[in-house]
Amino acid sequence: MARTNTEVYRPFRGTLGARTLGFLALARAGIAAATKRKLPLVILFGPPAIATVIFSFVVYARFALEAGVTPSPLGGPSPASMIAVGFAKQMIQVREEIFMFHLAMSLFTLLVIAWFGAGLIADDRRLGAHLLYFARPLSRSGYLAAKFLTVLFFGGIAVVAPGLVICIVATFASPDFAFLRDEGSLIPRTILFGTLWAGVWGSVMLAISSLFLRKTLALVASFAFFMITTAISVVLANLQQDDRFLMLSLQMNMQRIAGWMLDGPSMRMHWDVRWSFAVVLGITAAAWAILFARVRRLEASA
Amino acid sequence: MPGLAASTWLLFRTQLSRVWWSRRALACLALAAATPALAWLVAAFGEVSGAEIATNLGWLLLLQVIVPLLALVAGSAVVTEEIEDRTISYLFSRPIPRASVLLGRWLAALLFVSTLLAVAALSTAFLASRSAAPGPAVGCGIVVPLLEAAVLGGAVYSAIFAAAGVFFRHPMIVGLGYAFAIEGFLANLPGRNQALTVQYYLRSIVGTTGSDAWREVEGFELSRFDSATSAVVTLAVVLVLFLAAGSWRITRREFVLSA
Amino acid sequence: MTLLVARDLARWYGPVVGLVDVALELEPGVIGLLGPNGAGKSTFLKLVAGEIRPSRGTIEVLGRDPFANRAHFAETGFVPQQDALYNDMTGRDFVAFLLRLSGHSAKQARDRAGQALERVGLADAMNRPTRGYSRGMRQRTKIAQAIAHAPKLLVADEPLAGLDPIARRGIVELMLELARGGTSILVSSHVLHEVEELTDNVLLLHRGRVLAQGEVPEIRALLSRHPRKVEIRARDARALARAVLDLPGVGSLRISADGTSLGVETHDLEGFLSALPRTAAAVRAGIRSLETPDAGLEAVFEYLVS
Amino acid sequence: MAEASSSTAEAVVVIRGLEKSYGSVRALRSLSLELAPGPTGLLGPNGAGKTTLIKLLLGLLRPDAGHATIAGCDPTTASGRLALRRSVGYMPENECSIPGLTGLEIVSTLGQLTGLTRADSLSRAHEVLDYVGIDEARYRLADEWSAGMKQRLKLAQALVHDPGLLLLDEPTSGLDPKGRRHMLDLIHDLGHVQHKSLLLCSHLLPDIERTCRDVVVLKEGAVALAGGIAELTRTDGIRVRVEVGGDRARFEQALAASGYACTPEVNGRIAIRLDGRASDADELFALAADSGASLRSIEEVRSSLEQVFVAGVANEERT
Repeated sequence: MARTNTEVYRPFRGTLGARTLGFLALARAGIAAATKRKLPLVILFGPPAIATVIFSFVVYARFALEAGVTPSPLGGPSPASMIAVGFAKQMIQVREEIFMFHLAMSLFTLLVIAWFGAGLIADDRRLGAHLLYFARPLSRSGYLAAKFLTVLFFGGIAVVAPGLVICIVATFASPDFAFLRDEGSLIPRTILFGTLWAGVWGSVMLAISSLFLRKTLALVASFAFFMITTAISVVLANLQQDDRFLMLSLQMNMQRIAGWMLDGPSMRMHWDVRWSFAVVLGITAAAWAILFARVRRLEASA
Repeated sequence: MPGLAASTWLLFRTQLSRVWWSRRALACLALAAATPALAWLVAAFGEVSGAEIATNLGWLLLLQVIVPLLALVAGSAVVTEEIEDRTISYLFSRPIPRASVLLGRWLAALLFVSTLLAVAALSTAFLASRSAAPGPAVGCGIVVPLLEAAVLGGAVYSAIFAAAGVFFRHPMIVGLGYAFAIEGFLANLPGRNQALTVQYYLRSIVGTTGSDAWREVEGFELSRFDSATSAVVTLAVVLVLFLAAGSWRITRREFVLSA
Repeated sequence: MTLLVARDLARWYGPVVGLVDVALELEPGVIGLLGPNGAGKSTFLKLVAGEIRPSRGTIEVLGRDPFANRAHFAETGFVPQQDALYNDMTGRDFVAFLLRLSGHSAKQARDRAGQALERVGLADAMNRPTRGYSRGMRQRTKIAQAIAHAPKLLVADEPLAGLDPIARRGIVELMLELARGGTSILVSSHVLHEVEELTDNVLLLHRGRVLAQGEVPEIRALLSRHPRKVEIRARDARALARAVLDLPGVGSLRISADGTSLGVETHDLEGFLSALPRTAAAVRAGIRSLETPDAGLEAVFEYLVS
Repeated sequence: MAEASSSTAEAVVVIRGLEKSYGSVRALRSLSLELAPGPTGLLGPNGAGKTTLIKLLLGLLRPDAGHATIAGCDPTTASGRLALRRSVGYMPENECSIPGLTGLEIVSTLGQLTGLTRADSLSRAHEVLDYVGIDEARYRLADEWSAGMKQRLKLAQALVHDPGLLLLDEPTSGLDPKGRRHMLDLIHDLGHVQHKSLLLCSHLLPDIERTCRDVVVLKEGAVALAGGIAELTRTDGIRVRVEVGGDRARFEQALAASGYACTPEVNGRIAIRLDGRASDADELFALAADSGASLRSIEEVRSSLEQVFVAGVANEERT
């Protein structure tokens, strides 16, 4: 029996579930949107990737020297590998080197999270996306959770991935996985620290993004926030000859926490790590307070 | 039809009353208040001498961070604000020379920035002088150069960023790049290329006219100093050059607003 | 003298074409600028207002090159398309400030600003900051600043957008009053019935080219390749169809499914209409209405654009 | 469009004594209203409270007093708010899109946010984009779309979860004639063929006349007028407006001679009162034939919605 299916509007036959995890779709969309433009990805993730590769080779060379085997670089002796071997000779302690590398990477994470986080709420407001979101069964906390997951995704990659890769390389390079036995706990601690670092700075960045209407303004504001807190903490510390003033800078606190979590040297910071945790959690709580207030206004103005 | 002077005066007077009541002004107030607040804190709770507070905070925080940032926030908006708010069509359909839009609004921003920075410099010095700790008094040798460098620095920086607003689409980012990346980098290089930074001339003014208290500030005595007058003259020339370039550009350029 | 002369005028925004080889001469009066989105209406108005420069060719308004020409700005009022005002200023201060920039003294500016705002119907709201204005009030403030200095030419980009019927009627009457007073008006819109209320003289743009220019009926007459349509609703359309078939110029007949309406296409509209009364009187088919739907601007626009 | 205007089916939206003010401005003044299923137009001058009403219905704003139920849910409770947004489609007034996503991704993401599974929302996105007439452009970033296409995208995202009730705020703003006609055809199809209930908020009266069956006129936050469009625009006696060609003077004398009451109009046309004498204009044709005149157009005189609107809104203050 012939059938025609020419009706222009086809009613929806599927079911409309009460999916509480609907906001994950918003997070996925956020990540998809951010990865569309390739250039920023290359600029922001290129250098850390290269640094990770080189540093992994150095760790490999270090363990090879310890085991008395002369390291054989994959593509035959090249100037780069000679330098790496030379450097490996002066390395004191693998774990400490990993810590220092980790710190260098976490500074780079600031930039990554600032770039991806700045536009998340600012561009939504400028382009009126909140009109579309809040006409949906999406609660304010759902919206914020999705935005936070997006920035955590990029921050996490930037800070956790390098540390993990190097730990894995160290594990395989160390003689019969000695690294895993002695320093095995370093891997979970790296992941934990990376997530904390991305979470804290991600929250601050989102709060700044919700205060401005344009991505560029949010970027400048985040730079100013970072610049001024660091400058103030350094000036006060020098003036008062008291390094506890370094606690005013978020980034110094994170280094202190890193020192404690990854058993690294704690340079000029000798205060009790609980203080750093207090400051960091305080700043994160303030960021989330700003976020909830701004999103409440965003929903009403939808 | 109003000439350059008349229309510049008109825009200056109107903008003057508006520049104080915007969110941007709020940000500037917060920036300006940072240094004096710190000076009060350290004077009240620290055991550091007033002169040391004034010179350290004055140089390391006020002149190197607050002056460029405040001038950036206020200066880069001189023309960009009208473009982003898309109200520039009203001004550019009036029988006035377009340069008066840049000059008139810049003068208002200049008065705003100079007032804030002058108050910041004076209050920092005053609050620092109340410190109980022994040490040299916060005399004119500290206050005058700080005031002069802060106001002159604010003026030059705001002119540079106002001109950037006419040349570039994102003057804030370009300004930030210049003030903190380029100047920061060049300032540390030995030799003549320090002369390309505004900071060098501010340091010359403070270095030659200030009292010895300034010398103890960490990293202050690095470079060779020009004389104070040649520094001031150079800054004045830089200011005029940037404003002239901005005026020429704003007259020639078409401002096509996105729909 | 002629209002505007454009010779081989073109304007690009990078690869995007705004206008391409526009050649026309406009006489003073009210001219409606029409065209689909992206047809180049705003580009043309910005060229006339002197906000942008042509990429090629020349344009002369009131005998002058408009770009950044101060003499031109003194005699022209421009209502921009974007909904942007100085939100912290009151309506009166805003218009007065712009009048000062047009060379009026402080007192003169304040008085003329008050008059202009009254003419657009903002007498009571003029002393409140424009932040609290509704969309229609903001639109009328923009018009007030453009007419306050009594320009010879008013260039308006979508002035009626967002206005409710009462506000729109007020502005249309104001523009007609200005036109009677000798001000030439160049107004763009893409809501055709708004333009029809204002003027019959239109300039049709499409994809950056001038499709047609002049009075609507004349343009329609030029479109000879399109036969004229006549829609007749009657009690017995079929009987009327039989009688009408051999009237002059009849090309095709179309009877609606329910048999109550007859569509006729004829190449000789005048002949058909003058012969119709005798036939209709004879047939007595119970005619209730008769229309020539394609005489209006909408149909002319449709023929030209499709 | 002579269907029964408000069938006995229970009302889609019930509003009782709704109050809302922003500081000194009273946006809604104890508004009471019942919307029957089917397409209803919401009319009113700028600042009459239209957008405020829509936001209250969506639960984006809390009313100062009074209550409303929409699609059976109460927008003031959190659970009611989430439930109603699943069965209501909202097309916002100002331009909006999600930064950095293609049209298809926007509609499917919003579908998932409403509760569709990933597969359902993707296939549904294609269906609604086909319906609103967006073809290959759906794979391009929505930021680069023209104003007209963004307007169609807004309608598509409102339809993705096939809601029973649609809230359309100024759907034709920014559209050119062709885009406008296409949008009105879609809305007409949704209202009359798909039998969706919709609240169309607009200041362009021809849009409402073209797509809606009932109309509600708001003035300063209260209902000035409400009812079926057909009833509101019906005139009492049958009057026709005629445009005369050829020998107009003789035709007017013939009219007067045969006792027709006629009044000349501004654009050269004549309004003739027929009532009682005939139900059609054949007689006029006879008179025209005898007096050598031709009738270029005959239209039944109905007070257009514009007159109803002006009368409804401006009955006290001077127009």
